[in-house]
Amino acid sequence: MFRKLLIANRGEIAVRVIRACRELGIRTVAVYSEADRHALHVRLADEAFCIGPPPAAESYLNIPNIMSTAELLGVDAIHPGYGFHAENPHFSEICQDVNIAFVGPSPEAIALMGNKAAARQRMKAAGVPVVPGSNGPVRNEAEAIEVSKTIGFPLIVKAAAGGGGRGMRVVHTREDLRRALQTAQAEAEAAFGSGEVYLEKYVEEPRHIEIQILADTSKNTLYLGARDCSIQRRHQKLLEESPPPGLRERYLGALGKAAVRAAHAINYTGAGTIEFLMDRDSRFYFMEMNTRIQVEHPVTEMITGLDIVKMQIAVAAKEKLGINQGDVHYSGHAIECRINAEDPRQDFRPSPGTLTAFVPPGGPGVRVDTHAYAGYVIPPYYDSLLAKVIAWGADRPEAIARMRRALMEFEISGVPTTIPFHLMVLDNAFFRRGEVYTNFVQRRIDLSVLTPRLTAVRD
Amino acid sequence: MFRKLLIANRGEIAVRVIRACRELGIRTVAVYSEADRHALHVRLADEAFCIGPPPAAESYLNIPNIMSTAELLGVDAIHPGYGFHAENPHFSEICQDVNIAFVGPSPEAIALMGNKAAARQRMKAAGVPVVPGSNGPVRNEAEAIEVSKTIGFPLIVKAAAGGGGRGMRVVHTREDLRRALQTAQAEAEAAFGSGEVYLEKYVEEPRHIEIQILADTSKNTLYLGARDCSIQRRHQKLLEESPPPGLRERYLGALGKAAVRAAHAINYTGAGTIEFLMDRDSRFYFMEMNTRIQVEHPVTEMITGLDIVKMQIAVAAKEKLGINQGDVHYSGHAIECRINAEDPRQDFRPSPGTLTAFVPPGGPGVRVDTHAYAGYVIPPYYDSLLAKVIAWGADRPEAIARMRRALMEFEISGVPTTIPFHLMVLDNAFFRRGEVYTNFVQRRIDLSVLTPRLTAVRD
Amino acid sequence: MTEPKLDLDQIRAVIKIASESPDVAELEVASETLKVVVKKVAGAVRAVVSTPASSPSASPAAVPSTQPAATGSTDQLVSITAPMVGTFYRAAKPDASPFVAEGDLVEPGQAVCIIEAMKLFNEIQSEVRGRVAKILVENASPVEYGQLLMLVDTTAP
Amino acid sequence: MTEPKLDLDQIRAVIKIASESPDVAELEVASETLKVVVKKVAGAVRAVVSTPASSPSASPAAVPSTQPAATGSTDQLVSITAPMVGTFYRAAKPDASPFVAEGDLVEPGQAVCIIEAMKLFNEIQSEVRGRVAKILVENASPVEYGQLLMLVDTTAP
Repeated sequence: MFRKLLIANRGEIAVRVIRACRELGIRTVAVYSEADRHALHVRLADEAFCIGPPPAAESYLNIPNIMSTAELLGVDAIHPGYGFHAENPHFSEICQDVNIAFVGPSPEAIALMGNKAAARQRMKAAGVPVVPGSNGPVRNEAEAIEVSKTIGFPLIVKAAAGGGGRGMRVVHTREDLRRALQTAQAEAEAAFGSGEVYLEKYVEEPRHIEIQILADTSKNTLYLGARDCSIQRRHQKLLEESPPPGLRERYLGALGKAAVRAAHAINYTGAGTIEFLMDRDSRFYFMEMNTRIQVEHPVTEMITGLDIVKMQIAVAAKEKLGINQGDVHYSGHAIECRINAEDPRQDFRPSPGTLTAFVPPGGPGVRVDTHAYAGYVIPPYYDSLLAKVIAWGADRPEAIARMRRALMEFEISGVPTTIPFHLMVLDNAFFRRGEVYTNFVQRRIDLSVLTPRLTAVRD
Repeated sequence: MFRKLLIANRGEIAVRVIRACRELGIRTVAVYSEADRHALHVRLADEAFCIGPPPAAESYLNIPNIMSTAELLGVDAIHPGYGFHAENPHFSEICQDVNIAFVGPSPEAIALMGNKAAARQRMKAAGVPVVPGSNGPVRNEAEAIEVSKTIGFPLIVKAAAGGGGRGMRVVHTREDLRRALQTAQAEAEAAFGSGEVYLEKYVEEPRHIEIQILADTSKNTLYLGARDCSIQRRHQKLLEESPPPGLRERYLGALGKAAVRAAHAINYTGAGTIEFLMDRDSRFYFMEMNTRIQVEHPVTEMITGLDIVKMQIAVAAKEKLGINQGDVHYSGHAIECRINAEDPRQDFRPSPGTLTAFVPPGGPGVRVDTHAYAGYVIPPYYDSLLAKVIAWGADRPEAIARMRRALMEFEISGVPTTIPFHLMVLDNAFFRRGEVYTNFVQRRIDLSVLTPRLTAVRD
Repeated sequence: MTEPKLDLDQIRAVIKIASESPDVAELEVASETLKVVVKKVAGAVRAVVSTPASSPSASPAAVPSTQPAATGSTDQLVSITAPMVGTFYRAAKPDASPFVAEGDLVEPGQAVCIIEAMKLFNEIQSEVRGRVAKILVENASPVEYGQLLMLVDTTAP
Repeated sequence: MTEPKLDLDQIRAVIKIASESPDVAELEVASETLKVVVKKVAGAVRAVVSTPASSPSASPAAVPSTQPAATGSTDQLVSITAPMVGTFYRAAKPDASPFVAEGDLVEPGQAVCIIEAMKLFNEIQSEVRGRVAKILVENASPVEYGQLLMLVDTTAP
């Protein structure tokens, strides 16, 4: 096992990794920007080193300063968390070059999955169902029209290097195809430096279902159940749950096996997630793979009792997983709500500020992952995720009731948060019946009637 | 189910009951003393009513004011928590008289178990093993000597109405018997208003093993595993775990069945705990029954996934448990550490004060039950329990590692706490091997070397 | 002229005195040769607790019982608070006239209202002489312990 | 009358006392010839968090980079901070003489030390004219971003 690990990240995920390391007996090195001097990950780590000024580009993305810190403090592993350099194959390669273990897959696996069109082709070859679409990038209108004849309308134009909804266009008729192609190419070029786009059948009202996998270097690859992340807003996940409501066991098995095939096809090691779209008839299609730990990993931890981050670190240290697929058992239902410092009444505008009060919820079945505390000043430089509340219940209704009471008792003053939004979702009749799809928020939630706080406090 | 429930308690257990009620959709009424005006239970409840000045005798023990509040606000149930009136048969009876459900057993069951000698006899009759001893109270030396001939030395003199170590004397030789008898009688008289004492065989280095039970009004009585509460100091539990380290499954079954027999013998309903002494040869003896929810109930909740407080409220509302013994499954290992506002270097002296910082631990497998928050002023009038940290692990070593990291990250400033003590226990080699007994702290922990804080913070 | 060195122990001693005095926010000590000003950290965390002020049940009872009311005229208005939980009645019976009305003069020991608790009627008496300035609770309302019931103006003629 | 020199050790001692007293937000010490005012950063959170003060890596960097040092003489001492993470060297080679020593006069643009990072040697230059008042890092030590390396007294002749 490693002796000393550097966390090239901040916020709740840095705290999460420190927790795992402390349980494994690994010393930790936190790096931080000048804006994070009082951050919890800095206070909890065994050592901490300032690596730059507030802007992420000059600190958390500053590879020379991160690598210098790693060498100066003699670490033998680096955990990238999520975001920042987590899916940068170059960063993973540099770690390899200086003989520091990168807690993640090989540069090749990261690079392959980073190119959506290449990933799609590899998955198709491996027998993982993909959405019918173009065979690689399409260069011009003529090619696109040719493809549309096979897959039909509606279809979607997507950036090969894309993500987060940029460089994406839904096309409903042949007439709209050319313009959509041009706009998507221009957007992709601007956002990712590559104008490559490809076409896919547009799955209407799909659910976002993903499979957590974990693979060691001895080719033992496990799937740890499925998560439903359909509650999104502009492709940003807001609420995740496991198991997906109403998903039958045989579909879970099929999804899991497909995910394991996907991982094997690219010699994957470590923790990863295969994201699928699922249509109304429970047909599923490979969407993309995230080659890192994900924000929503706790829901899987809650229903399996496994510590994914500890296992991820162990396999990076070339240890075997120690369990087989048959040892993975599921119990109950878990939901995660992302509490962002955003104002849901103001189009989810990020709202940095000082937390004048911060009393997290507790009690049975409630887990909180956060880097915040009373008095913490949220810097304006980074993402707005403030805390993750995860509620476990023996069944979905209990998990919902528990999440509701946890959010009602969560006291945060100083900044607006997404708590009122989540309470609205939890109280929604369609959500309660498990009728979720990726455009649920647009269709079912009227943000204009959000109250400042559906509060638990006596009126 | 109830519509509105009054919690006749304060602190973390009041918060715990409010959480259960909120998940069940029951409105809550908090009562509070003038010292608890800013307490969390007051802030979280739907309604709150001041019932008296700071001293408990004039507020939390003030039956007229509690019952007036219950009637004025129209509650249909009262939860007594633990302590205060939880084991007062008179209080339970008053509730009955005014047609308000008391969340607990009948006055008769409370009264019977409140008299240690009567309880012992009833248990013996029901076939529950009891420590060999006198058949009821002993009146004088002659009787005591007669009993000692059967049970041998060492033996223990105990107050019939006792608890908490008062009115107790261990006697090693026949010569010491008379004096011990007199002292114990005098102490019992002073402490409990009754000088009745009885004799028992003294079990050397026993473990404290207890069984959580839950019974509905249809005679369905479940046992929910065993807890080991051997880590005590002056009969105050400090750390509890489940399952008891090293306890073989067949003993758990025997203990569970004995506990269910005990409950049936007194027509018990609700949540309760049968406490046993277990000697080195795994022979166990009934010690006493607590006819209420206990501080350490969360360890059982963590390994069973059941919400004992919600179930306790449901059976008080005459609902059926809905599960049978075969539906109770155990998973992993859980440990609870009681974080008291006490100074372990100063003989565990209670230390009220203001919490200038309070950052509870989080992350996987960690539950915190507390009524404290940053800025909370701990009043000097009540007990010193500040927070309960419960850590779950797939096995005992993981639970220990997790508890250790949770306590290391728990930041409390303003008052000394028992955290350094717990870290010392968790690091103790005997504890790690599961070698625990009720005098573990005296034998294995050298409180004189306690550091102010075995801290996780970078040195 | 010799350069006097700073006496560090004296500075430390002043800080210690300030630290050990919880009520002190700022301490300034000046001798002929040395001046020390200590400003203590503001109750950062104290500010955190914002709830109590807005809690409806807390506000009325926040006035200390049987203490002069917290108004500008602290030496004139005396408060009468509920010594128990119960129902507040202004009269002994539904059809009887109220014990007192605003503007009435009361004497020490004079009954001013009744609180019914557990079927018992408890007469509440004024402890002072004065004029009833304000009755703050509606007839037949529930009152909690310490709740402010009436204000008596002791300077009134 | 000659201008008495600043006693840097005394200043440091006062700062140390302030740092070691968690309750103190501001400390002002004045003698006939010297006045030192120490204001602690964001008293609120820092005071709650006892770590930064006692954390070795945090304390030096707590002085803002390339800002006048936080002493009474704000307009005199200019700090030189590390613009990158790396190893601090006082000389270009192990056997060469140091770029500067305490008491040396430096000119703007003059190299004062080297920080090695990723096998590259980065020369750090003074931005001001003045006398090197203090070198705060040992040769060959690791330095973090923004760490205070040297103080330059710009009023020195």
